[in-house]
Amino acid sequence: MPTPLLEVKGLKKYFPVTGGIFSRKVGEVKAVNDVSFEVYEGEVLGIVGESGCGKSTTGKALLRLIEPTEGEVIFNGENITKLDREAMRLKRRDMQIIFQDPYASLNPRHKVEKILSEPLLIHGIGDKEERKRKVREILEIVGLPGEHASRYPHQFSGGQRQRIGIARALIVNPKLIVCDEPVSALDVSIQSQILNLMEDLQGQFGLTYLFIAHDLSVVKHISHRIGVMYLGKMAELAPNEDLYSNPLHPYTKSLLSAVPNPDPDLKTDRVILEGDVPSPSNPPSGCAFHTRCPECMDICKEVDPEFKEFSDNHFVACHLFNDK
Amino acid sequence: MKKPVLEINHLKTHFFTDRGEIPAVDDVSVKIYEGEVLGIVGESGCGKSVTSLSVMGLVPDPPGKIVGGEILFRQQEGGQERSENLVTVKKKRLRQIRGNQIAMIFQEPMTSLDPLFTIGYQIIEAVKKHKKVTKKEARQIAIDKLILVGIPRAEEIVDEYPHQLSGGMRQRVMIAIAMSCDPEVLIADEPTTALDVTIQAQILDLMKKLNKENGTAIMMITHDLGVVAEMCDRVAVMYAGKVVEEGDVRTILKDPKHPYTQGLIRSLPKMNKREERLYSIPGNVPKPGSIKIGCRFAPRCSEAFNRCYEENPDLLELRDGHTCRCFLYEKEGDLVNADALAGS
Amino acid sequence: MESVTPVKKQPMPGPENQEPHLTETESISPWKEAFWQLRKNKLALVGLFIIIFFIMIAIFAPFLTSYSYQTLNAADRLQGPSAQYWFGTDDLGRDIFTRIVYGARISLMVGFFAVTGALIFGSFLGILAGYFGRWVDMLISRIFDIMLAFPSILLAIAIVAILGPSLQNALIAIAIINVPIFGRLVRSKVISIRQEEYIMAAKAQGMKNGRILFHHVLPNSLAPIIVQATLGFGTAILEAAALGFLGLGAQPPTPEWGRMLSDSRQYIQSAPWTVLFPGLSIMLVVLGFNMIGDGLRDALDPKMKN
Amino acid sequence: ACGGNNEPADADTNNNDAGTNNTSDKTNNEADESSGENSEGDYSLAEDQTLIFARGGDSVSLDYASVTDGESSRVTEQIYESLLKFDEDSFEIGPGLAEEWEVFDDGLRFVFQLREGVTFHDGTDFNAEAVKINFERWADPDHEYHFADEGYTYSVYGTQFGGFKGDDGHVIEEINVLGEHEIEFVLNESLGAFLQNMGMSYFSITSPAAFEEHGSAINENPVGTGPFKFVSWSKDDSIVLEKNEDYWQEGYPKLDGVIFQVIPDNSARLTALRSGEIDIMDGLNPDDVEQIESDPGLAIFERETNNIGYLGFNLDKEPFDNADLRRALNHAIDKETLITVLYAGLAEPAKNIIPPSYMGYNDSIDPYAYDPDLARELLDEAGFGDGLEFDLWTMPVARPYMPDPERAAEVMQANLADVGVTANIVSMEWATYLERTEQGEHDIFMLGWSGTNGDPDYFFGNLLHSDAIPGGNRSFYGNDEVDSLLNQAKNSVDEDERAELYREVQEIVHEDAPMIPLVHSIPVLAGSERVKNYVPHLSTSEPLTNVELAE
Amino acid sequence: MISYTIRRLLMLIPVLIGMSLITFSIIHLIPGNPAQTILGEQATPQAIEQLEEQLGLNQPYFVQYGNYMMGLLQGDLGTSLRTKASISSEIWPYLAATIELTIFAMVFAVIVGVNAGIISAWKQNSLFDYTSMLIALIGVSMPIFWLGLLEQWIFAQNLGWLPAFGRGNPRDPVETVTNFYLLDSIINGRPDQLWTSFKHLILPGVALGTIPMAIIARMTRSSMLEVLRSDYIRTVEAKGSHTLSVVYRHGFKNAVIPVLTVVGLQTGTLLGGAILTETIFSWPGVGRYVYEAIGNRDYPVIQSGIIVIATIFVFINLIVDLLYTYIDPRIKY
Ligand SMILES: Nc1ncnc2c1ncn2[C@@H]1O[C@H](COP(=O)(O)OP(=O)(O)OP(=O)(O)O)[C@@H](O)[C@H]1O
Ligand SMILES: Nc1ncnc2c1ncn2[C@@H]1O[C@H](COP(=O)(O)OP(=O)(O)OP(=O)(O)O)[C@@H](O)[C@H]1O
Ligand SMILES: [Mg+2]
Ligand SMILES: [Mg+2]
Ligand code: NI
Repeated sequence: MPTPLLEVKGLKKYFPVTGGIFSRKVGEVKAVNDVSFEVYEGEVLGIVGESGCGKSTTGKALLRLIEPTEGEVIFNGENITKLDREAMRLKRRDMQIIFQDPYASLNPRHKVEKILSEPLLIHGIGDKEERKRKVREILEIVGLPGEHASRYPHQFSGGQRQRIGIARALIVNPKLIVCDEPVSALDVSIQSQILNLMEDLQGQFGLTYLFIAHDLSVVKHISHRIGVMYLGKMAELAPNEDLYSNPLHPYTKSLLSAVPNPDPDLKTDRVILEGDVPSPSNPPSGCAFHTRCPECMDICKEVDPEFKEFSDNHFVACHLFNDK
Repeated sequence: MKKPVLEINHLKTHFFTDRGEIPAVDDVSVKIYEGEVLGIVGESGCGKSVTSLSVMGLVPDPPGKIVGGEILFRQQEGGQERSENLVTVKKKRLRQIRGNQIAMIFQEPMTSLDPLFTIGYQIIEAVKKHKKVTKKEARQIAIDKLILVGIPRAEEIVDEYPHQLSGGMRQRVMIAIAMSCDPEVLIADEPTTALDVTIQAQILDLMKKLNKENGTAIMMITHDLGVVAEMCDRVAVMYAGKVVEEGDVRTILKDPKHPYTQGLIRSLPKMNKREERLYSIPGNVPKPGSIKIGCRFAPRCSEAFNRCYEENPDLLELRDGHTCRCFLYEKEGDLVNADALAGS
Repeated sequence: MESVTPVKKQPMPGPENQEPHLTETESISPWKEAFWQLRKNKLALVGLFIIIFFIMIAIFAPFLTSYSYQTLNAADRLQGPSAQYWFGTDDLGRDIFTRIVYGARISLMVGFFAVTGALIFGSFLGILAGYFGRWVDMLISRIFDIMLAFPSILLAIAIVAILGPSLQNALIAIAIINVPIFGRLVRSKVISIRQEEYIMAAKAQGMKNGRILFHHVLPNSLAPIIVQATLGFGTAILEAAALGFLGLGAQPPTPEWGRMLSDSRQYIQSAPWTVLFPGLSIMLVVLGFNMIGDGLRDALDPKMKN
Repeated sequence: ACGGNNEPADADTNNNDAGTNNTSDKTNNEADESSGENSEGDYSLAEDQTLIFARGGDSVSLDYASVTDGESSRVTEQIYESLLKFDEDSFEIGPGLAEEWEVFDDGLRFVFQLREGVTFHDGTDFNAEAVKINFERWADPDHEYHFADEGYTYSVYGTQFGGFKGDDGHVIEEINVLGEHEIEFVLNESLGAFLQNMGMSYFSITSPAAFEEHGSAINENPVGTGPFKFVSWSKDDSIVLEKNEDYWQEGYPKLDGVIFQVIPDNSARLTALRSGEIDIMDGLNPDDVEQIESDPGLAIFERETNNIGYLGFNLDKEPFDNADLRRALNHAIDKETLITVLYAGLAEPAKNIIPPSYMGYNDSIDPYAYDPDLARELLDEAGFGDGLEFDLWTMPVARPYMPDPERAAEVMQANLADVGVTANIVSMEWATYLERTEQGEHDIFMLGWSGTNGDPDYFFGNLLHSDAIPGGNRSFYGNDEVDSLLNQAKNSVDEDERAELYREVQEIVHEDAPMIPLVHSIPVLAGSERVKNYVPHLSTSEPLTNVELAE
Repeated sequence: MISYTIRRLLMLIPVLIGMSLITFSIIHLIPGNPAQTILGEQATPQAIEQLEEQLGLNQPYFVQYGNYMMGLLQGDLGTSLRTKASISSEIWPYLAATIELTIFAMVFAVIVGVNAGIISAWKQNSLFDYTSMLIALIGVSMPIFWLGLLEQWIFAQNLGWLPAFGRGNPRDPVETVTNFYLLDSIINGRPDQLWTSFKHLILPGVALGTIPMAIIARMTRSSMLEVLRSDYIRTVEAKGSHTLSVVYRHGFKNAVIPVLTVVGLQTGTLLGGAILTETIFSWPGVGRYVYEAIGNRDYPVIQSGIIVIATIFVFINLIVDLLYTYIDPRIKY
C-alpha cells in the first residue's frame, strides 16, 4: 500500500458548553472523541453516521477550520496541527472543502467571478487576465456556461450552486477535498448529476476525497473505503464491498438494514434499533452504543472498546470482536 | 372493491405572488381508498405539500388559493354514504372534519409542536375539540395515544415540553396528535425526511402498524422511493405541479412508463449493485409556472419530440389503474383517457 | 435510495428562493434585487417622495419664499394663515412658512450628521467588540449596557450642558446617545455573520482575517445597518427637536422646528398655527424616513425585526 | 432711613383699614370696568375660602433666609413675619412684629418694642429671645442652628449686613435682650438701609422651639407667627397652608387656607385659571393680558415695577471700552418694539438702572432715543462704519425683568442688524451663564436686577461699584467718582442727601453708558374675579392676610 | 433560577459603579457651579465662595465621589444641595408619580398595541391592518411633546373634558400613603378621588404611551406574522382548533417574547425619559426632578436620580428576563 496522503491520529474536538451570564464553562460536547484513520492518495474515503455524530466536525477539524482539541493530522508527511497561522493559510491550497448547504456557503453579495477568483488571488496565482480565464475554464468543467461568472449566487438553483462550490474547491488544484455531505440538500435527479461530476473530476485531477454523507447508498456508490461513526467515535472502517457484505459492528448492521430499499422485491428483515442517539455532551459510559445495542454485554457498559483491525483492512470497535 | 375515502379531482392551487401567478398544483387528480397507503413522490417544489395542504384547507391565503377542482371526502354515516366537497364546504364544517376525520403530520418534527405547551395539552386540545370528554378522560386518551405510538414513560411525557424530546419522539407525538381522534385519513407530509435512518425505520414501522391495525388510510408524501417501496400500495409521481404517473407500487418501481419516473429510478445509487456511473437526468427541476406550454418535462426528456413542446399531454390510463402523462403511449390502442374518467 | 437532511430548506419556498426570473446573461446583484423590491413598496415610495420633497425644499429654500426667516415684523405679529403668509406668522411677525422651509435644512442636516457620527463610532466599536471578542467585547458591551441603561434624553441633556447649547453640540449629543444602538447592531451582525458557512468557506480558502472582515463580514452586515441608519435619521430628528424644545439645540434665530414649537407653545390658544406647522413638519420628515426604513428592511433584510 | 417717619402707635390700626381700602380701590381701578362697579362689601363671600395660587416653579426651601428665590418667599411670607413690615404697595416700612422702634447714636443703636401676646404656630411665645436667636443663627456660622454642616448659608444676611460674625464689614456688633419684649441692636458702623432690611421677608422670625425640634429639617417644617400655618408640601406639586386661628391680628386672615400649586406650563396654568381650578396665577404671558381683560370672570393684577433689565457691555474688552461706541449702540435698540412684542406693553422703557419709584430716581435724564440713522452715524464716527460683529450673550431662563430673554435677543439682534452690526446670539445654561459673565468672558450680555428692600444702593452698589467686580458688576465698570459718590450715599442716613448723590451718579453713568438700560417690567398676575383685596407687592411676594374670595 | 437572579443582581454592581462614575464625571464636567445657581444672579462672590466651601465642592473629585459612594453603600442617597432635603425621602413622591404615569401609559400602550398588532397580523393586508399600521407608523414619527401640546389644547383647553395639569384636584388633595394616587384613593376609600386621579392620568398617559403603543403594535404584528407562519401553528390548525385559540393562545403566546422585551425597554425609557410630558402636563415626576437638578447643578440629586432610574431599568429587564422562563419552558437560567 502507498503511504497515506492524510493521517488522522487520535483527533478530538470538545466544544465547551457555556452557561450563565458569566459564560462559564459548564460542560463539554464531545463532538469528535478520539478518531483515527488514513486516507490514501487518489482514494475516496466515505464517512457515514447519523446526524450529530461528529462527521462534519471531523472534516472541519482536520482542516483546522475548527481548531482540534487534541490529536495529530499529518498531511503529506507534515503535521499540520503544529503549523502556525500563516503556514496553515498557505497549506489550504492543497486541502479544500465542499459544504453541504449550497445556499449558505456562497457569499450572497459576491459575483461568481469574485467567489471563484478570490482563492487564486489569495494564493497569488496568475494575473488578472489569467484568473479570469481560469474562472471561465473551471465553470465549463463543472458544467456551467462561462458567462455565468457575472451572476450572483441567488440566480442559480441548488444544484448549480453546488457546482460553483465544487469549482471553488477545485480552482486552486488541491490534493485533498473534504466533501461534507455535498449532495444531501439536492434533489434526486440533481444528486446523481453532482455525484457523476465529482467522480469525473476525481479521475481527471487525481483528487483524494474524504466524502462525508449520511446516505449509505451514496457513500457506497462513491467510496473505496467507508468509515462508520457513532457519537464522536469511529465504530467501523472497512473497504466498500467488505462493509456492505460483511458488517461487523452491530450498529453498522442495523444501519444497513434500516435503509429502505426502492426495490420492492428486496424486502429484508429489519433490525430496528430501540431508542435515540444519546447526547454527545453526556455520552454513555463504556461503549457509546451499548444503550441501543441488541447484542450488548456487561463489559460494553464499562469498557470502551478499542478500535482495532479485525481482519485485513477491516477495523472495528466492538467487544464482540475484541477477543480475537 | 374498496371505496375511495378521499377523491381529489382536477385540483388547482395557485399562488398569487408579486412575481406572478404560480400554479403550484396544476390539475391534480388522485384517489385514496379505504385502508390503503397512497404514496406521492416528486422532487422538491413539485407541489406535494401544497396538494396535502389543499386537502386540509390550510393553504396559506394570501398568497395561495384553490382556483379549481374539488376534493371529495366520503364517509359512511349510518349506512348512508355522504360526500362533501372540502373546497366549498363551510369553514366551520371544515374545522370539524380536520383533525377528526382527516389528520395530518408534518415534515419537521422539531418545529411542528408548539414549544410553549406540554405534550399532553397539545394532544388534549385535539381531543377536546372533537369529542365530548372530561378533562380526565381527555388526559387518559392522550396517554393511551402516546402508548400507542410507542412512547415510553407516557405518564410522565404528557407533562413534558417538546424540547425535552428527541426528533423521533416528537414525530411520534405528532402522530399521536394526528391519531387522537382516530381519523379515516392520515396525511403524512414527508414524516421521516428530517430523521435519521434508524429513527426513520422506527417511524415507518409505526405507521405501517397503524395502517394495518386501525385501517387508517394514509397519504404518504415523500421524495424517497425507498420509503415508497416500504410503505405504499399505490404511488402517484408528481412533476412540476402535475401528476405524471400513477399506479400500484410494483408497477411504478419495476416498470415505470413515464420518462421522468424512469430517469428518477435509474438515477438512484443502488445498494445492491455497484455501477460505475449513475444515470442522470440533465437540466434542473423547473419551478411550477416556468414552463407554460407543452410537457413540463420535455426540456429534460431524452425522448421528447416536437409535440411535447407544443401540447400538454393528457393523463392516459395504460392498464388497470396505471396512468401516465406522456405522448409516447398515446398510440397504444387500449388507452382510456384517465382525465376524462376522473371526476365523472 | 436516499434521505435528505434539509438543513436550511424551508418547507415552503418563499419568493426569494424562486428560480431566477431573468434572461440568461443578466447579472442581478442583491442590491439591485432589493431595489426592485423597494420599488414595489408603495409606502416606501411615499416616504422617498416625502424626503425628496423636503430635500428639494431645503436646497431651494431661498427661491421658495420672498421673506427672510429672521427679519422681524412687529406689525404683522401672529397673523393667521393667509395668501400673504401661507402658514401665518409667529410672535415676532416672521413668516412661518419661510422658517419651516429653512428649518428643513437644519433637520435634515441634524439627521445626517448625527447618524453619520453614531454610525462611524458605533460601527468602529461594534466591529472591535464583535471581531476581537473576549475582554474587548466584554468591555465595550458593558459600556454599551451602561449607556443604554441611562435615560437617553437625560444623557443628551447632560452632554449638551457640558458642551453648551448649540445646534452643533446637540448634534454631538444625539450622535453619542445613538452610538450604542449602532454599536450593538454591528457587533451582533459581525458575530452572526462570522458564523455563516461562507465565512468558513473563505477561511478554508486561506483568506486572511482582515480580508474576511472587510470583504465578507462587513458587506454582509451592511443591510441591517443601512436600515437602522435610515430609521435613525427619524429618531435623530425627533431627538433634536426634543432638545430644541428644551432650548438646548439650535439657538435663535435659527429656525429649528423643535425650537419653534417651544417658542410658540404659549400661543397655542391664540395662534394655533404657530404650533401646528412645525410639529407637522417634524412628523412628516420623520414619517418619511420611517417609511423608507420599513421598506428597506423588507427589501434588504426581511428577517430583521423592529 | 425712613422708619422714623412713622407713627407706630396709630399705624397699627391705620394700616389695616387703609390697607384694605386701598387694596380694593386699587384692584378696581386697575382691573377693567366690569369689576369697577364693585365697592367694598358689595360681594358675598364664597363658602370655600381656600385660595389656590398657581405658579411656574416650586419653592426651593421654606427656610426663607437661606434661599433667595421668589417662589420660596411667596410662601414664607404667609407663614412668617419680620419685625417691620412694608406697606402693601410700597417699600415704606411700618410696624410688624415690632410695634415701635427707636434709633439712637446716629444710627448706631436700634431698640425695638416687640408686640405682646403673639404666639408661634407651635404655641410657644414670641419674645425678644427668639429674635436674638434668629439673628445670631444667621450671623454665626458656628451657631448650633446655622446648620453649616448641612450646607445652609444665609447669603442675604451677609449681603445686607456686610458679612457674618467675625467679618470686617459685619455691622451688627451685638444684640441685647432688654426685656421679655424689648430688644436692642448695636451697630459698629451706620447703615442707611438697616430699618429697610428689617422689613425684608428674609429676616423673619422662626420659633426657637422648632429649631430644637426639627433641626436642619426646618426648611420643610416651617413654624412662624404669620397668618397661615404650614400643612403639607408635595414637591413640585403643591404646598398647603391653613388659617392660623390664633393670629394676633383679630379677624385675620380672611382665608381658610392657601394652596400654592405648581404648574410649569404657562398655557396650562391659564387654562386652569379659566376653568376655575385655580384662583390666581403668576407668570402670565403678556400676550394673554388682552384676552384676560376681555374675560368678565378674570382680572389682571399688576405688580409695580421693581427691577431693571439691561444689556451690559464688557468694558474690559475691546471695542467696548469705547464710550462712543456704547453710546452709539444705545441709540440702536428699539425699546418700544421690545415692549410691545415681548411685554405686551406691560413695561416702561428704562433710562436709569433704578426703578422710577425709587428714591433718587433722576427723571431729568434725557434718554438715548431710538434712532437707527443716528446710531449708524455715531458708529461711523466711532470708527465702526464698516460694521461690527460680536456675541450677544443671552440668558436661557425667564426672569421677572425679562419674560423671554431669547426672544428679546432676537429682537435686539434684528435692531442691531439694522445699523449694520452683527450680533450672534449665544446662549448657555443659567449656571454657566452666571459664572462666565462674572468672569468677563462675554462681549455683550443681557441681565437684570430686582430690588428687595427698596433701597437704591442695592442696585447701584451691586451693578456699578467697582467693589462689585467680580460679582454683580458684570460690565466691569469702574469710575472713581461714581465709587466715592456711592460710598457716601450708602453710609448716610439723610434721605435727601442720599437722593441727591444718587441723582448725580445717574448722570455720570448715563454719559459713560456702561450698559443699555432696557426696561422696567411690570409683572402681571391673572386671577379670578372672585379674588378680593389682593394687592401684589413690588418685592414679588406679599402676605395674603386681607384676601378673600367672593361668590 | 434564584441563583440566576442573584448573579444578575451581582452583575448590577459593576454597571451601577460604571454608571455612577460616568454620571459623576459628566456632572463635574458641566461648567457652572451649584453655589452660583443656588444664590442666583444677585449673589456676591464671597457668598458663593463660602457656600462652595460648605457644600464641600472645593474638595478633590475623588474625595467627593468617595464620600458619595460611601453614603450610597449605606443606602443614603445624599442631600440635595439646593433644597437641603434628604434625597432618599424626597425622591419617592417623584418616583411614584412617574411610575404611576408610566404604568398607566404602558397599560394603555400594551392593551391597544398588542391587540392592534395581533389583529393586523391575523388579518394581514386587510383594511384594519393598513390603517392601524399607518397609525402606528405615524405614532413612532410623532414628536410626543407636540402630541401632548395638541392633546392639551384640544381636550383640556378647548373641549374642557380632561384636566390639563397635575395629578389631582388641588382643592381636594389626595392624602398620600403610597404616593400612587390611584392606590391612595382606594386606600382612603375615596372613589371620587380615584376618578379624578384617573382623569388626570389620561392625557399625559396617552401622550406618553403613544410611542410605545406604536412600537408594540408593530413589534407584535411582525412577531405574530412570523409565528403564524410557523409549523406548529399549522399543526394547531390541522387539529381543527378555533381561530381565536390559534391566534391568541398559541400565536400570541409564542409571539410575546420580543413584545415583552420591547415593553421592558420602553418602560425603562419612559421612567427617565418622560421629561417633556411631565413638563407639559405639570406632572411632578422624576424626569423633571433630575432635569431641573441638571439645570441647578444639584449634583447629588442628578447622581442619585440617574442611579435610581437606571437601577429600576435594570430591574425591569431582570423581571422581563425572569418572565421569559415563565412563558417559555425552553429558557432556563
Ligand atoms: N460550534 C459548536 N459548538 C458546540 N457544539 C457543536 C458545535 N458544532 C457542532 N457541535 C456539536 O457537535 C456534535 C457533532 O456535530 P457535527 O456537525 O459534527 O455532526 P454531523 O455528524 O456533521 O451531523 P449532521 O449529519 O447533522 O451534519 C453535535 O452534537 C453538535 O451539536
Ligand atoms: N407560501 C408560498 N408562496 C408562494 N409560493 C409558494 C408558497 N408555498 C409554495 N409555493 C410554491 O409552490 C410550489 C410547490 O411547493 P410545495 O411545498 O408543494 O413543494 P413540495 O413538493 O412539497 O417540495 P418539498 O419536497 O421541498 O417539500 C413551490 O415551488 C413554490 O413555488
Ligand atoms: Mg454535518
Ligand atoms: Mg413539502
Ligand atoms: Ni431574481
